[in-house]
Amino acid sequence: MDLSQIYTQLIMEHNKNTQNKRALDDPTIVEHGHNPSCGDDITLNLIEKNGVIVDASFTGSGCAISQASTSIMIDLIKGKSTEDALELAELFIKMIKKEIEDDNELEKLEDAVAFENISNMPARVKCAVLPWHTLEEALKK
Amino acid sequence: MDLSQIYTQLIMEHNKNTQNKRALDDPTIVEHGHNPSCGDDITLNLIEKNGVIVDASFTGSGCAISQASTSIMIDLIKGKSTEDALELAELFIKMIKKEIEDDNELEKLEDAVAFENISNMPARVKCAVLPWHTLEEALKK
Amino acid sequence: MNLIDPKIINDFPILERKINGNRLVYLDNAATTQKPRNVIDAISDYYNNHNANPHRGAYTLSVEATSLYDSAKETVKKFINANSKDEIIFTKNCTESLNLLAFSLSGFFEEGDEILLCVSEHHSNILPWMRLSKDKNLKLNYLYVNDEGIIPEKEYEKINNKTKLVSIAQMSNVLGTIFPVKKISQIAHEKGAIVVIDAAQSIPHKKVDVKDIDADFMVFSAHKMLGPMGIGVLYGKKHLLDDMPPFLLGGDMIEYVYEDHATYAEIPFKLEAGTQNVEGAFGLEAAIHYLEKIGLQNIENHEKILTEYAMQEMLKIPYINIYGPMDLEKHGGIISFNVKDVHPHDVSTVLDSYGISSRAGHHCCQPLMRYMGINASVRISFYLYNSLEDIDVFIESIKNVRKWLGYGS
Amino acid sequence: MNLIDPKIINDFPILERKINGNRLVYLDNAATTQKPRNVIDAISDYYNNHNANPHRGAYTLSVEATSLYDSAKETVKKFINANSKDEIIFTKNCTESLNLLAFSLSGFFEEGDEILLCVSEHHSNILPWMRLSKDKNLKLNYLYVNDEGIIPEKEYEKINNKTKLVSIAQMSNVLGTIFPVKKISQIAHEKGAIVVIDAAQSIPHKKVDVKDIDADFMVFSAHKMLGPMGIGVLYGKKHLLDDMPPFLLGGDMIEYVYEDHATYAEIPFKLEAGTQNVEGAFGLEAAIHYLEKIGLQNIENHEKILTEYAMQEMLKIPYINIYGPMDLEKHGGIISFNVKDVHPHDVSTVLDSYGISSRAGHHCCQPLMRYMGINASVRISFYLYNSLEDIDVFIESIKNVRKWLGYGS
Ligand SMILES: Cc1ncc(COP(=O)(O)O)c(C=O)c1O
Ligand SMILES: Cc1ncc(COP(=O)(O)O)c(C=O)c1O
Repeated sequence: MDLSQIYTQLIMEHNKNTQNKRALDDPTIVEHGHNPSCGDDITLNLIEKNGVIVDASFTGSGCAISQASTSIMIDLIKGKSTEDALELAELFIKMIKKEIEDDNELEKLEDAVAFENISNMPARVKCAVLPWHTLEEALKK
Repeated sequence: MDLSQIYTQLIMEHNKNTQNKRALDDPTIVEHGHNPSCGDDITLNLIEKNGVIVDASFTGSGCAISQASTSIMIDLIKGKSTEDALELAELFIKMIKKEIEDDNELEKLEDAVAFENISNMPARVKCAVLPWHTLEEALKK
Repeated sequence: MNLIDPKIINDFPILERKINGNRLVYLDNAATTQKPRNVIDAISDYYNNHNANPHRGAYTLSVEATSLYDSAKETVKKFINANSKDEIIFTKNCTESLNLLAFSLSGFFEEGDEILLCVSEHHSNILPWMRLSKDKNLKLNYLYVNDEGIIPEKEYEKINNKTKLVSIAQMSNVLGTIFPVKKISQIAHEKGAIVVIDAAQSIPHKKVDVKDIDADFMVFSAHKMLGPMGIGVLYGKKHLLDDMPPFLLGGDMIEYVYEDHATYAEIPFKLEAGTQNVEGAFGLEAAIHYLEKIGLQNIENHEKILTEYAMQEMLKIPYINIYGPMDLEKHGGIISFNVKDVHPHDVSTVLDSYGISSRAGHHCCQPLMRYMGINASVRISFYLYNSLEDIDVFIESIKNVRKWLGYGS
Repeated sequence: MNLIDPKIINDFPILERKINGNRLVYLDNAATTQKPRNVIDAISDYYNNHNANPHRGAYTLSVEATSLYDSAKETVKKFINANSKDEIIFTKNCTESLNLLAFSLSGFFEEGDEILLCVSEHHSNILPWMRLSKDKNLKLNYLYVNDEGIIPEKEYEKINNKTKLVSIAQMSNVLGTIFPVKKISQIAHEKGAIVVIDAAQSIPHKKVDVKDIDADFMVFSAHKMLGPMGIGVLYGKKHLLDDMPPFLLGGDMIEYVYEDHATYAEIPFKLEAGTQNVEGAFGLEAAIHYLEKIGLQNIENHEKILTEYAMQEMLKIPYINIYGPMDLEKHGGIISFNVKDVHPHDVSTVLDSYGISSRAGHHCCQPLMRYMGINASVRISFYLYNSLEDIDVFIESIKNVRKWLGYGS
C-alpha cells in the first residue's frame, strides 16, 4: 500500500475544501447517505431543473476519502443532466470494482479518477463510493 | 482396555440372571432410575420392614453392566439394614471414583467388587452406578 | 462405480492412531468426521499469518481476515449453488441454525398453523419447532415411516393448506434413509409452506443443490464434512432472510444503537452477532476444497460400495437385526442395527476393544426409537477414508460380541 | 513492576509478519488477540490425535474427547475460581453468552422491573437486554460516566428496589476504565438484583475471581485471551443456572423427547445444545495454561507500564485528544483518542502503512460515543507481547498522520 496513491494532493484539497460543503437554499432533492460501521454520514442537496442538476452541495461528516469523494462528485455533476450523472455514478462504481476495460471511458470521470487506487484498500472502498450511491438513491426516486 | 476385566463371568451370569429381575408383590418402596443418554432404565422394588430390607427386585432394561450391577446389588442388600445399604452405596461409588485407600474396605462390597475396573472405562461408569444411585434415592426419601 | 484411491487415508493423520492396540477403524462419521491435513494446516495458517477481527478494522490484517471470511462464504455459496453469498449465514452448528430459524420465523405463523416434520428427525430439528408450536399454539405434525424407514406416499397428504412449514432431514442419521426432499419441497410449496432441509447428514456425502431442491432454508454443520467444530451454516433465500428479525443481538449486526432503540444491518450481518469464527470459516472452506478435489460423486459411489458390502455381510449373520431401507438406492452410508440379546452399549464397547468406533444409543432420535419400538441401536457410518478392510474388521469383530457377553455364538 | 521477558514474542508466529514492509505492531488486542504456538499446536493435536463427538460415544476416542472437554471446564473453573465445573457453560462467544442470559432469565422479570447497564457497554451487553425490556415492558436504565469515564458515586443511587439486574463490563473496551464491579455487585445484591459481569476485556489482562466479585453470572470470549475463535464462556451460580430454562434446543441437552413434549438434562448439558466445540475448549485451555505460565499479575504489570508510557508520550502531542481516565489505577491497557482535524479511519489507515494495527470507529459502543459527543475514535490496546518499542513506533507514526492529510503538522 502506497499512502501517496490514496492521500493525493487533489483528494486532500477536496477534503479541506468547504466550498461544496454548505447548506443549500431550497434544494429540490435531499438524500441522506451513511456508512454506519465507519460513521461516514453525508446529506446530499441537489437543485434539479428540467432534468439538469443546476446546483449541488453536501453537509455531514466523515473521513477524508468520503469527504473528498463527495466534493469531487459535486464538481463533476453540477450542470449535468440527471441521466449523465447516473451514468457517471455507474462508471465510478465500475472503476472501483475494476470492471472497466476501456481506459478511455475513465476520462469522463475527470478528477474522480483519483480514487482509482482505492480498490487496493478494501476497507476504504465504502468511503469512496458513499456519495455516488447516495446520488443514485437521490436520482432514482 | 481388557474386555475380560469388564465382561467377567460373574457379571455375565448376573446379566442373564432373571432371579432378581421380577415383579415384587406389595413393595414398600419403588424407585425409578435411568440414564437417558444410554437408555438404561430400571425400577427398583424394595420391601422394608423395621429398617431392614427384607426383599428386593428390579425390572427394566439396560446394558449388561447396569443389569448385572443391579442384580449383584440386590443380592448384597437383601437382609441388610437401610443404614448398612446406604453405607454400601457410598462405598461402591467411592470404589468407582478410585477414592478408597484401604483395600480391606472393599471386602464389604463382596461380589460388587467385580466392577472395580469399570473406572477405566469412563463411558460405562454411569451404567455401573445406576442401581446404587437409585438405591440412595429410594432410601433417602 | 469405483472406490476412492485408498492412499487418501494418508491425508488423515488421526487414522494412524492405535486404539487398544488395534488400528483405528473409525465408523462414527455420522456423529463427526476426522479432518484431513489441509484443514488442520489451514487453521494453523490462519493463526500463524492472518488472524484478526474481521469487518471492523481499516488495517491490513483485519482486511485480510474479512476477505478470508467472505471467500469462505463464496465457497459455500458455490458448493450448494446458492444465488449470493449473502444467503450464507455462519452459525456455530446445525443446531444453532435450526434454533435461529425457529426464533426468527415465528412471525410467519398464526395460531392453528401446522409445522410438519418426519418422525425420524434429530432432536435438533424437533425441539426448536416444538417450543415454537407451544409458544404460538401451532400444531406439530409428523410424517411416519414404514418398516423400512421409507415415507409411504399416503403420508404426504398431511401436507395441507394449514401446513406453514415442513422441516425434514435429507438423510436420516439413524436409518440412513435418503428422503425425496425435492418432491417434498414441491408438494409443500404447492400448499404455500416454507421448506427447511436439514442437510447435516447429506451434504458431506453427496452433491446437494439448494436450487434443485428449491429449499427455502438449508442447515448443516462443518464438523460432519471434514471441517472444524464450532461452525455451522444456515442457507436462506434472500427475500426470506431479509424479512426475518435477528436472533442473536450484539456487535457487528447493527446499524444504529441508541439507549432505548436500535436498527439492524442488512443480511448477512443482521444474523451474525458478535465476533465471528473466521478460523472456522477458513477451515470449512479448506474442507470443501478437499471434498471437491475428491469429487462428491466419487464419495457417494465409494460409500455405496461400502454400504452394499457391509449390508451383504451383515445380512448373513442371523442374530443381527438391521433397521432402515433394504433398497440401497434409498440408503446412504449409515447402518443401524442390533445384536440379539446384547445391549447396544455392550456391542459398542466390544467393538471398541477391536479398534472400531461405533455409536450406541438413541442417536438424538428418541421419537423415532420409540416409534420403532426399541430403546437404542448400534450405528456404523462411513466416509471417504473407510475401506472394505474396515468392514471386514467390523464383521469379524461383531461376530465375537455375543461370545464376550456369554452367549454361545 | 517489571516488563515481561520480550522473548515471548517468539511464541507468537504471526508477529514475524511484515505489514506494508514494516514489522507488525499489533495494537488491536481489545478486538481480538494473537495466538501463541501452544494454542495453535493444541488445535492441531486435537484433530491429529483425539477428535470425536463427545458425550455420546462408548468408544475410546469419544471418551477422550469428553475428557478433554471436561478438563477444559475444570481449567476455566479454577481460572475464575468457580465452585464447580458445572457452573461453566461453553458458548460460541461472549455475545451468545449474553443472549442466552437475556433469554433464559426472562422469567425472573415482571413488568415495571428495571435493568441497569452502564452507558459505556458494548452493543452485545445492551441489545439483548433492550429486546428483553421491550418484550416484557421493563425499564432499561443507564449509569453515566463523567468526563474521565468514571462512574460518579451518585450514579449508584440508580440501583434501587426495582432494579432486578445489573449488567456491566468490568473494563470498558473504549475508555479503558476499570469499573469497581465488586462494589457495584455488593450494592446490587443489597437491593436484590442479579449481577452480570461482562469480563470480555478484563479477564485476558488481570486475575478475575467470581467469588471475590460475587458475580451471579460472568461472560467472556476465548479469542480475546489468546484462545481460538468460536468459543465463549458463561459462568453462572449453580442455583441460578438450575432454575433457568434452556436457550438453544437440540441434541445432547435433553432427558426425554416425545413427539409433543420433552424434558431437559441437568446443567451444564441443558444449556449446551448440539455438537460442542471441543477444539475450541481444548484451545481455550491451552490459552489459560499459557496465561498462567506468564502470570496474570505480570501481564497486568506489563500492560500498566506500556499504558503509562504511551499516555505520557501521547499527552506531549498537542493535537491528540485522549478519552478515558487519567488516573492509571483505573485504566487498563486500552487508549482511545482522536487526532485533530483527522477522521479516525484516516488515522488508522496511515498507522497501518507503518505496520500498526489500530481500530477506528464506534467500537460497538454507539451510545457511549453519542454520550461523549463524538462519532468515532481511534483505539490502541495492548497485550503481553507488546513492547515499549511498539509504542515508540506508534508515537513516531502518529506524528506523521496530520502531514499525510495535508496539515502542516
Ligand atoms: C466489553 C465487551 N463485551 C462484549 C464483547 C463481545 O465479544 P464477542 O464479539 O467475542 O462476542 C466485546 C468485544 O467485542 C467487548 O469488548
Ligand atoms: C440429521 C441431523 N441434524 C442435526 C444434527 C445436529 O448437528 P450439530 O450437533 O452439529 O448441531 C445432526 C447431528 O448431530 C444430525 O445428524
